[in-house]
Amino acid sequence: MSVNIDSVRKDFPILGRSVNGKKLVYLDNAATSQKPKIVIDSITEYYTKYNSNVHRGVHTLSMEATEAYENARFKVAKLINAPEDCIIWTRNATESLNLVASSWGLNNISAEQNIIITNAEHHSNLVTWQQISKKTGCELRYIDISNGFEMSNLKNILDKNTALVSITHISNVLGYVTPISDIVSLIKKMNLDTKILVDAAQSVPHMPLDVNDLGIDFLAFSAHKMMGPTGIGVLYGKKELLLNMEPYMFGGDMIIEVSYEGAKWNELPYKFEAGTPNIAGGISTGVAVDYLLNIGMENIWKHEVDLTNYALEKFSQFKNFTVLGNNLNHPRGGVISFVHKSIHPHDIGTILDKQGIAIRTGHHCAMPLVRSYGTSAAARVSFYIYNTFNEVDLFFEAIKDVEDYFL
Amino acid sequence: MSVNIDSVRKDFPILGRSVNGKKLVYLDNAATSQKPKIVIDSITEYYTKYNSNVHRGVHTLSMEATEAYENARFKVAKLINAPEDCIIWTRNATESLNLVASSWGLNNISAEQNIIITNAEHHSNLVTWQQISKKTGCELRYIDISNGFEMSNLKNILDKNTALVSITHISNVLGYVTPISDIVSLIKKMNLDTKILVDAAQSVPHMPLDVNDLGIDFLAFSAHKMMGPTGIGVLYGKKELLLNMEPYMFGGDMIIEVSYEGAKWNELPYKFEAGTPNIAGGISTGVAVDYLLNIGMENIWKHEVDLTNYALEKFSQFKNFTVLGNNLNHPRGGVISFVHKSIHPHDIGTILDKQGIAIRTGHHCAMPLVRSYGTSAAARVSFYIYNTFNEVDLFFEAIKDVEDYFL
Amino acid sequence: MSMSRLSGVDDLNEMYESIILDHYRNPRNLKKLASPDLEKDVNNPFCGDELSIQLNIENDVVTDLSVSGNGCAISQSSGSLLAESVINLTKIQILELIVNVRKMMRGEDISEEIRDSLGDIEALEGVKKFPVRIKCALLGWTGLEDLIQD
Amino acid sequence: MSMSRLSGVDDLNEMYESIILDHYRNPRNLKKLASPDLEKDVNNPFCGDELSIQLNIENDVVTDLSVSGNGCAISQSSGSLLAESVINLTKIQILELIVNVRKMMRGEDISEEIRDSLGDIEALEGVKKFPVRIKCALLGWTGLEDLIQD
Ligand SMILES: Cc1ncc(COP(=O)(O)O)c(C=O)c1O
Ligand SMILES: Cc1ncc(COP(=O)(O)O)c(C=O)c1O
Repeated sequence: MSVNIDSVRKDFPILGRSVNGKKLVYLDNAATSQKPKIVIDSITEYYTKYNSNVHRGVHTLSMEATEAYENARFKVAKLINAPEDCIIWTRNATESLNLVASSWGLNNISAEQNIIITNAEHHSNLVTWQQISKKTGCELRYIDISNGFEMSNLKNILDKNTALVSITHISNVLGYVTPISDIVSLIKKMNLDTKILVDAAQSVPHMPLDVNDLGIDFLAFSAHKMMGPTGIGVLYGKKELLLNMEPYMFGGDMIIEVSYEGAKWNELPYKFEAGTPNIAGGISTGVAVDYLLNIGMENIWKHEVDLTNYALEKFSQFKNFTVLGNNLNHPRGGVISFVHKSIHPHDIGTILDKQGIAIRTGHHCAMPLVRSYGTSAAARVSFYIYNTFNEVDLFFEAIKDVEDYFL
Repeated sequence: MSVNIDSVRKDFPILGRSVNGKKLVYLDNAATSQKPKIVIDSITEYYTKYNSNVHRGVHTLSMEATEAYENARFKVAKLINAPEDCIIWTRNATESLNLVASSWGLNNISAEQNIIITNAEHHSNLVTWQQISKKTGCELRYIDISNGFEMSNLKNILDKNTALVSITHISNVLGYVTPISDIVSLIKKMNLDTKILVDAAQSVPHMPLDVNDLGIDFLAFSAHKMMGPTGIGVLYGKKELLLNMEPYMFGGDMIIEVSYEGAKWNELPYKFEAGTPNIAGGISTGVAVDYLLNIGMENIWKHEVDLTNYALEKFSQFKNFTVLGNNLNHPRGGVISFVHKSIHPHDIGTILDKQGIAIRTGHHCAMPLVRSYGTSAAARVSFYIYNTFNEVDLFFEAIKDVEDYFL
Repeated sequence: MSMSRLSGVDDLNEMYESIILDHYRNPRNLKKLASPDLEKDVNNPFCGDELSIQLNIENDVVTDLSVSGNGCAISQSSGSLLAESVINLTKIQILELIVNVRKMMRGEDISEEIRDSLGDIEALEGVKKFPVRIKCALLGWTGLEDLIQD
Repeated sequence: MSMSRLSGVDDLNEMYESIILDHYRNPRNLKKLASPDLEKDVNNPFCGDELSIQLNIENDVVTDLSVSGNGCAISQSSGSLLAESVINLTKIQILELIVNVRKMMRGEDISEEIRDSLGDIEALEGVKKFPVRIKCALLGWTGLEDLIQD
């Protein structure tokens, strides 16, 4: 089934906006996605019709809010094929990763062990484990995926003492898709106890994903990158792991009993959800999931891969530009980072903005990776289902003008 | 200046709703407040006009979002008279308290020291310190405020080894207002190094508050209880303390530099804000602050105290009801918890709900306090500026009917 | 019971049936057992309902049972109805009964035969219109289930 | 410099003035000092601008100075303009100059006299229409301020 992108675009009010007198061309989707009207409306509806605190109320508003909020959790669980009580609402992917690091990592990793990540991790999946390494004394090992993920690179550093492999599913700089299934097989062959965390911030929004099929232990992602609101994210964890983990924060909702001497923790997933949650955030994330599934994750993925291939082909015609992660045979998602021989990304970004084209420039929260290319900043375009081939053309026209302007 | 409550009510779309065929009477404000239309509209406006990730973007949407988001922080800072860079956005008051416990408490409290809290703390300010006590070996001491806050009770347990006094400003069960200024004076006389944390979840939304005047070290509150959205809260901390504290979470935005070997932290307040923030939440919290200040915190407080006195007077006419915290001479806010001689709070809550009246029943996240009254549940009404004397009357008529029904 | 000015009285009356209020005011089989074979305290902390269940069992048949506690009309009357209903039943019969009670509370179709077998317990059916209260009504039953399955 | 199909060219041209692009392409006083009295590296990690500032100072007068780095046209040209402007000035004169540069970037009113004293630095004024870029333009100036105030 093919998707009518023009009709999808109509669902996004912001895409009708103009910027600096030009129609907005939004190519910064890896930073955050735009939201369809039904997602925005569901927030308004919550606040105008049934806003109330959840879980503890006997009155109607509270019942309605609780039902909608828990129903959203159910939708997220279905999206990634996980049991409902293994879906923990967090603030964002970053918090999901920190939760695993604090509650599981600190208590389960010892100095003789090691953690493996890639050299392309987002700071949230890099600095977090650096800190665990400093605190536990365990070694932090990096797989270099600058030229794509190679199984042999993992084999070289994986051993029986690997406590955790924490890896991005799609790099937000290089765009490479890592072969999670194969990675899991390799790891489980070496040591059944090694845990696998997948940073799915850039994958869950764009492709079908089944945690059960993949056989991974933890999965982290953010709602705001998948047409949902800001301020809410998800951690999936395997039940037996979650059951044995200590709570991350303490307070209301995460306890079952409190005395002046001590406390007992609530059941999953509430044990990890202290305090009043982001109720509007949860509910509208459920609506975003419905919206995505209605288009179809396969369709979203296909369109974005097509756009990406189209854009990569065009880039190859610009001799002064270098794409970071230029192994064109590697599976990749809709993220392309690039640098120019002499024009700084920041200047490119400003001039494109004047043309209404929003791209990101900087270190993309992967500073050491970007530095490894001999630069401290790169420019990046990233796509979502509502982007068109025409927008890619507009981008390249503007890029040509940037060169004309500067050179 | 007196406020026209009827015109205030028109700002809140949900107050026009009916529940079970009756006009909603919302008396569950201590759990969460309702939101004025301008707050809700500001969320819609963000998502339809300038949704974008903040802080790192060179394009127009990102600039607009960053400006609005940081401007909201400025408004919150002004509200409590704090420097802007001492305002940390968290998820809710619970996270604010946990942040202090983890980043400051764990690293600064030793086994010989003690922490003082009251017996009426919300679980978020109780379980959190219980855990710090278990982890550091320090003693956790309780002041009994069941009959109101008495300075002598604090004097009895305060000593040179008190590392922290963490205390609710207004109890969400008893409604008592604790005399923070006097408490600070007493503490500082004993030991200038003792830190003071105020749980202001129930005070900042309802009264004027100036952290500078009070001379406290930390202040925690939630936006959703002050007409703002769910999913965002605030921690204020004194600059010299925040500067010396370790980050709470690791990831994007909280770093200034990252290499494969280590990382350096960003400046305040960003050091404590990892990952994509609740951008819509921050912006709409700023709008809520404007709305509150436009009515005037003094006016809000006065109206709620009047409603409370009116309701307490009425309660005194019901011989089968007992108000928890029945020291009627004590300063108190708009929160009244009560139990009936023989009818369970849950049954009261259900029957009131049938009349469209929303009250809360249960342990109110202060289980040991409620238990100390020989019950595991209490009913609670709590007011905000949009509540009317007529609503209080409707509540008491319904209460009378509950007795008629059951007895 | 006064009809007074309350609205939604029909629903309320269905939940607070006279059998329910009778059991709430005069709970059956309160008295603790001298030497229980099994016992368990269950509670629903969010509304503060508590029940202590004790039982004696011989050859898989419940020979004596006590249910006592604190809480709302629904949890306590449901506990009392339970206490009245399961003495002399086998474990398997009890588990079957619990399944049927749950079905009724969820509003599922149940046959006339099953309905008959429920006896006074049917009085709990009115709770199904009050979803948050279903937990109260099931508290004792869930506790009993755990107890005899362990 | 081509006008091509770009829109907003007027604003762009104001920011990327020919003086700016000239300094960007041919930065002045790049050469490192043999034995600097003071030096400091400053950077703006969010856009990746970096500048190294070195200076020699005698009796509160800057006698020599080097600015080199990596980054966007604005940060680098601004660093070069700085390098050209402050040699032979006293600390106090430099601090005053920095105050005036900031005022200009914020779009505050400045007198003709001050404007004259800025010389080529005035070319940076076009940046004020691009608020996110002001940080780039001020990077070197803020670094220099820290350096001579320490
Ligand atoms: C690969 C990857 N991981 C993690 C994150 C962190 O997401 P958030 O900022 O929503 O916590 C991002 C987003 O920038 C990302 O691209
Ligand atoms: C006194 C007090 N402290 C803390 C909290 C926790 O607030 P939140 O659930 O928004 O984190 C509450 C809210 O219930 C409260 O009333």
